[in-house]
Amino acid sequence: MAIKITDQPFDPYQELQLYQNTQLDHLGAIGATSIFIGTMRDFNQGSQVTGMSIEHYPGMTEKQLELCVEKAQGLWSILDSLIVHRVGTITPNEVIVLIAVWSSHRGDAFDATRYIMEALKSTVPFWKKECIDTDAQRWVVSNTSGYQ
Amino acid sequence: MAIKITDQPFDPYQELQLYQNTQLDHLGAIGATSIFIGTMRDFNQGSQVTGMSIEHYPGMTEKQLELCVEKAQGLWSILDSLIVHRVGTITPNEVIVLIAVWSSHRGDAFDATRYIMEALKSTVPFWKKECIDTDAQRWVVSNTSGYQ
Amino acid sequence: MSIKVYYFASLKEHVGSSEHELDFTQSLKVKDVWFQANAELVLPKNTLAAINMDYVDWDSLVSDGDVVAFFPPVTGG
Amino acid sequence: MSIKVYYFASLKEHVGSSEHELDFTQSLKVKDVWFQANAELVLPKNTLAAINMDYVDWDSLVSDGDVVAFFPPVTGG
Repeated sequence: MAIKITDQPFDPYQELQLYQNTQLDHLGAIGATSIFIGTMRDFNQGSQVTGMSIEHYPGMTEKQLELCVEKAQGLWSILDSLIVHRVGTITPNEVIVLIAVWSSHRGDAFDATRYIMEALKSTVPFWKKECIDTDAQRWVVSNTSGYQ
Repeated sequence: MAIKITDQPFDPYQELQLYQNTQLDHLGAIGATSIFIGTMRDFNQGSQVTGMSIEHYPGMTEKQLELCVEKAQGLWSILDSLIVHRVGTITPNEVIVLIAVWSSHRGDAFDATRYIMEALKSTVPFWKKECIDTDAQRWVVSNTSGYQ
Repeated sequence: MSIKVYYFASLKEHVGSSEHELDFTQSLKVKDVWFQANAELVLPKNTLAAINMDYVDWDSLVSDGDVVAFFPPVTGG
Repeated sequence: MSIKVYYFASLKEHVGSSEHELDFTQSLKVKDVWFQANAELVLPKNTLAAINMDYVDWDSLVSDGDVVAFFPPVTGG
């Protein structure tokens, strides 16, 4: 299990390769890997977005991410997991968040990945501020639910 | 959209990087990527499994995979997708299937990836034959549902 | 008129062959194809059938030049 | 007794500061922390509160040395 906050752009596939090659346990037991990658779009709520900065609460962010994973572990059978989240200045097409869950069975992997993503969105102290095309900045005021 | 059947081992992260770098459209519109990777375990239904061979029906396999993607496109808003599936001889820890769906919103990406995986498991003509620890071989007779 | 008949996976082993050529003169349903090609063989439960790579039910009619396939439930992914 | 008070994101801009030090002599609830530290400021709707990095409700009591944080709804991911 690993949790990483970074202010540097990252390639999610390279992160996954690295993690899988050096840290992943339970190799022969893994039948399913579910991965979610959240990327910065160039539009949001009707405006062209040219950049974004993400603020977080160091310490509490990690603590709440661990809590998300623990809760998922209580609900599904998870062999391993990886979360990477960007902070600082971000430009469109860059990755904001990577969540990976390894499990024996696909149902657990799918459910846990989605649960962690929703829990992250609603409980982990990150805040986005968008730079919109008028040169203005605006805080994103709320996250929407991913379960429709 | 791409569909690929291969008899060679592949690194799913390299496939994703390659596809994303050379083929992916709609870059600025993508907010969510959902990925599923199915890997061969070293056990199944109580037996140690030492290897596996996957047979398919060339032509019908591709046709039915395309149908899975088309149905998902009719149900959710999908920007792009990639499916890679192994055939031939496989050893534990090797990847059997990779499914990736790119979308603007995470709900669509999650739902479509899972749908395509379930549709693949129930409709696409692949058949697994396992080599178990007693040196015997056995056909896998049915797939289980991934929606519990 | 003639069709090709393919068998896959455990059904190929059951039949002992991966394909048959079948000639016919009158209207033929998919289920008749099985029994004409494999007169003495039990049709295993859950066997699936396709014509020209589309799933069909057992009462579908085959046409000259069709490719009919029989196979067990799929187990990919 | 004293506590640290942190503000994040839009709330930091609203307060005009990222942290306060607050001294107190008698039992104090989280909601009192806000009003003692920011007497003249409206408390924005939906503001969240944490003590020592755990979410708490507004009636939770603070203790000497605690770190209290106020911030708007989170928008990560």
